[in-house]
Amino acid sequence: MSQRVGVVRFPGTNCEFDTVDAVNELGGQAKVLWHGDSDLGDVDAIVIPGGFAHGDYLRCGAIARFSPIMDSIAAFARNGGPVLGICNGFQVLTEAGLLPGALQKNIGLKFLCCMQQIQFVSTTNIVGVGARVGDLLSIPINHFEGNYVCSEDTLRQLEEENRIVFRYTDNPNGSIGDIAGISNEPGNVVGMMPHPERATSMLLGSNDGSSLIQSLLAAGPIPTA
Amino acid sequence: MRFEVKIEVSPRKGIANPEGSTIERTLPALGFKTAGDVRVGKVIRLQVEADSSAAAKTIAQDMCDRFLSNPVIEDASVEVLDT
Amino acid sequence: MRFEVKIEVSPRKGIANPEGSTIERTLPALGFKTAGDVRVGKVIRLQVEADSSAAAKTIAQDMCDRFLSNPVIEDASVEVLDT
Amino acid sequence: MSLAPEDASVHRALGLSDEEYENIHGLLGRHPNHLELAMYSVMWSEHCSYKSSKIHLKRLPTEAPWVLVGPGENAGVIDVGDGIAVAIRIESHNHPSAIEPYQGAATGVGGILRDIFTMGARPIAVMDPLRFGPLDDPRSRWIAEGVISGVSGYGNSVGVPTVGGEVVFDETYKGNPLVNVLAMGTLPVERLVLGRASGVGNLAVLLGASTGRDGIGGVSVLASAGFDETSEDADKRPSVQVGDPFEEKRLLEACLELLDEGLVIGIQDLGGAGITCATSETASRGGAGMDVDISAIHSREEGMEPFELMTSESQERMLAIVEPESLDRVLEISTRWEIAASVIGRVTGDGQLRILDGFDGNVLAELPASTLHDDAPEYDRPLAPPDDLIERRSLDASVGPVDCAANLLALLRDPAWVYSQYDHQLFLNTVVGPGSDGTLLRLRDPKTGRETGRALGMSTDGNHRWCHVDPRQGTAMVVAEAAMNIACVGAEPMAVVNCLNFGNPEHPDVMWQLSEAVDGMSEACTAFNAPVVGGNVSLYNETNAVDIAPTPVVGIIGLHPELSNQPPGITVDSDSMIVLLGQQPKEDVSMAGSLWAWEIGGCKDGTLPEFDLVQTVRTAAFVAEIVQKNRVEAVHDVGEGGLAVALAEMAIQSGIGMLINGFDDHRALFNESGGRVIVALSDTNLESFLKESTNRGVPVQMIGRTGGSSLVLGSTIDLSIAELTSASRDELPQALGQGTVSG
Ligand SMILES: Nc1ncnc2c1ncn2[C@@H]1O[C@H](COP(=O)(O)OP(=O)(O)O)[C@@H](O)[C@H]1O
Ligand SMILES: [Mg+2]
Repeated sequence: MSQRVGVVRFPGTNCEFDTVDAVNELGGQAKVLWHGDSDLGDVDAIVIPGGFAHGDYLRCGAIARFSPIMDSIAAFARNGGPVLGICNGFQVLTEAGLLPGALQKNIGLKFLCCMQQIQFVSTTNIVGVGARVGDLLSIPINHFEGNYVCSEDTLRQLEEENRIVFRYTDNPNGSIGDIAGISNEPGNVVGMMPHPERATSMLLGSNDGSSLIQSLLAAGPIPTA
Repeated sequence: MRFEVKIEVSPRKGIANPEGSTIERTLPALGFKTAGDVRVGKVIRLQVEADSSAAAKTIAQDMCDRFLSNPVIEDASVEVLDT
Repeated sequence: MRFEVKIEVSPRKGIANPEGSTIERTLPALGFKTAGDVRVGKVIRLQVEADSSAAAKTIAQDMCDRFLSNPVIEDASVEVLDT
Repeated sequence: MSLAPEDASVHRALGLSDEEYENIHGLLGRHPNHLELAMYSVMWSEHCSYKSSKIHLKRLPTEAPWVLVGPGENAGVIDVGDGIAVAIRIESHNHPSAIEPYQGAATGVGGILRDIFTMGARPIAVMDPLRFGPLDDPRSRWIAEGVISGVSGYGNSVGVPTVGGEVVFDETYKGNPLVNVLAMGTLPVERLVLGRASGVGNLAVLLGASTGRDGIGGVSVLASAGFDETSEDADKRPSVQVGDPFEEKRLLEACLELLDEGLVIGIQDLGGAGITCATSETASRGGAGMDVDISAIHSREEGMEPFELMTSESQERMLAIVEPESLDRVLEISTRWEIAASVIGRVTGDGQLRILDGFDGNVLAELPASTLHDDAPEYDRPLAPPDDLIERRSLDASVGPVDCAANLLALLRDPAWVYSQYDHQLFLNTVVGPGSDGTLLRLRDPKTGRETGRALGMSTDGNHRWCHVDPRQGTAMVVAEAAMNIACVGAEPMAVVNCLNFGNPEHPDVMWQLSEAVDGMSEACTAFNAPVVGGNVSLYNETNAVDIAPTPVVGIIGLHPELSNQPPGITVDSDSMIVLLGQQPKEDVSMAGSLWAWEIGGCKDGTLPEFDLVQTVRTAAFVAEIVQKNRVEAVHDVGEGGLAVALAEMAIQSGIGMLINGFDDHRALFNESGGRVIVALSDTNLESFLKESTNRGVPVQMIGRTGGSSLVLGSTIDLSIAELTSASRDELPQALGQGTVSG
């Protein structure tokens, strides 16, 4: 169980309180962690939320990865601690080398904010608890740089190791292999472009994101090799 | 001494370059029928304090490798300009 | 003939360059205490079909003024590379 | 200090008239020096002083028990209950956007957000009513694409959702686009702060970006000069400002933290006229004076002149008035957010604004702070209706190449390509986002985040066609349209903000338009009991001496009292009845001012259709109520393009066809008679609904049924949903999504 969730706040992050609300609403206890602190405190899981850390200048996540908190998060992840990067958080995780590949500008060169359908490809990770491969979810995307790229070797490896977590059913941004989210090998670090915290209430149009956050709350540390 | 350094960061060959391809797709519609093979990169200019031009280059190269470019998708070249 | 053209678009002097200043603020934390005055621009490389190098330059300059840059805030330099 | 007697050319070059110069001379009792003159010139510009419009704006209704702050402050504030206040403001950034569309729009968003957090509110929504030249004009496409990217680039990054707006293309805006931006924020009522400096010895701290040569003289140059193609835009180049949303985001968070900790006495954003405006306004509002140390201003460039520092419009800066004891904590918070902070001023008791080179250094300027705005000139400019008004009004706007099906396809335009570039969901409040009528946002307690079970409805509306034909009735209809849009999401109007975009005020017919528009707005706002709590006036919107069509834009905000589920929206189910509410026009209804008349018929004049404001208020109240009570399956008001366009939009969004009886000619299909709403409901509820509507004094008519895959409208239109969809969805991405050139 990962009830206590640390939600990281960089200057320029903007989805931190939405993420906190969603986690609390679903029974967790979220607290905001400042990027300049290196102490994670007593948390069972980390979410790096969406936004524009450091303005997304240079490259998305390029400056954020040097924040003091990132070393602690890397150590936490090495010990199997659950780490979820959403949107900008996914970009930060790739820049920090916790996930492979990179996120480039959308193929249409426009920011995109809309509901998107994604499909579970792998459930052996921290967002897949209780899900089945093939499950379809409607979750909003909200990004300019969501076009996942990696080398062919990496892509093959992701496929072989069953680390593609979600694919888009209708690719909005040009991502290689329609990839919407991936994990590290043990499955305790996941990065995804869609925003599950924006899909936690029918009043706002969808609650398909709730199960992903509940999964995070249910997932304990995953043993790493 | 202060040296002016120019770093050019360009999309790696073989990696899609959405900006370049969009410009390329767009040009004919805008009346530029004769252009192609567009690649868009970044150029970063900065001042470095160092003892020699070679030292300035080493510093800039290090900056580039660790921070200014992402080798997964980008190539970078570093040049120390005459002052 | 095909010419390779390189266009560099940079923020005009005196105009704020938020990306450059943000990078500049970050450098000391990475251990680069000696660098400053960072400006970030764009570099665009493309092929132009033209009768002469001068004609290629004219085409690229036009592209640059009307499409690739806004002279109100950016300076652009066009260079036809040897081939 | 050295006071050079002025030679006439300097004040004129700064945009001050001889009379205004004499005025300054009188106020000071001596000749002003150059710096003083520069300060008066920016503060007495049209943009800052509203000198041509003030006299008319006084006629707007501005009061209601729930209005906490009316026009005159940085933003209007209303009390929405539960201890929550809402701050709202709209502004134009028309002229900057004509030169550098991306940055013009970006800095427009930045500026309006600062107006909101200045009041102590966290901005939670932006809306962007946009108007451009025609899509077949390359430069207009370039401007449109740049502006939309600028709103997207800045708004998304600064982290405030853009939840609605408008996008209009018309010949009248060729060369002079209208980029208006509205922002809204919420705050605990007790945290309301006003931009005033009081307490002798208190400090003025300049927060945020460093001051560069951005927009030097921009206020006078950009706001009071029209653009003609002959004059080289290059002259205006140095005036362009570049926005930094990341700086703004840090500034916003830092300021909200300062306010949370009660560290500021007053706070003021720096907009037009920069430090001159912020220091003089805070001082004079607080009945105080201020000493300003120009050498303490953190600047971006070396060697900036005092007048440059004092009038620079560099973005992302705020001025906070703090007690000396609080300074350390203020600096600590600034450091944490990586925000530069410099003590640039001290509050004094003598009402003078003194500009010094070092607090103990030379006096560079000294003037009574209040004279910069209280004594700004106020003009009652000559006004007169156009000479040919009677002739124009006698024209018949219903003639033209009638082909109803083709006309409908030509009039459809889905703005989704625009708003899908905007984060419209951040903060998890967006119950109804862009794409229907009004926007509906959950109202949550700004302190605790707790839901109140209520929601805010918002809409922005303008209509230059109606206002060209008749600025008075046209403006009243615009307000009514806005009110109807929020009624469609269940909200009842509480307040209005407005942006008056007009041509050259030195033209008597433009002043007449403005005056008429103010009267029309007053009538409608009074009828809807929605006072005007703020606004902005943008004049000199002209190209080659041709004024734009009068374009008052309103933003409306209202409350949905009990939100339990999503409002019905504009999508219908299959096999439902379609009912039209509101006064139905006669068969020979005027087409004047309609989209059809302008785009298809080519006639821009005539007399507007009759408009019954009282009936419209009644219909809007009824619509809000049936939406709140979930009595209908779908609801959509009839606006631009008339009934045919409204029905087509519903069919497209639902992917379901309709069979509508009657409406056999283009007048019936495309007239824009106001105050009408389409609803869909099931057979079983029909009887009682018709009865109730009639009892409530709302005319009602059953017009058809949903189903199938075509829109069949009377005897003239039978179009497949697929055809309608591509006509509507493809236009903007094809015109703007493929790259644009500056002309
Ligand atoms: N520039 C824009 N930015 C954001 N939303 C927009 C923009 N233009 C239009 N929209 C949205 O699209 C929908 C339809 O707009 P419009 O046709 O102007 O509505 P109406 O006629 O009901 O006033 C509205 O929800 C509006 O907020
Ligand atoms: Mg509407």
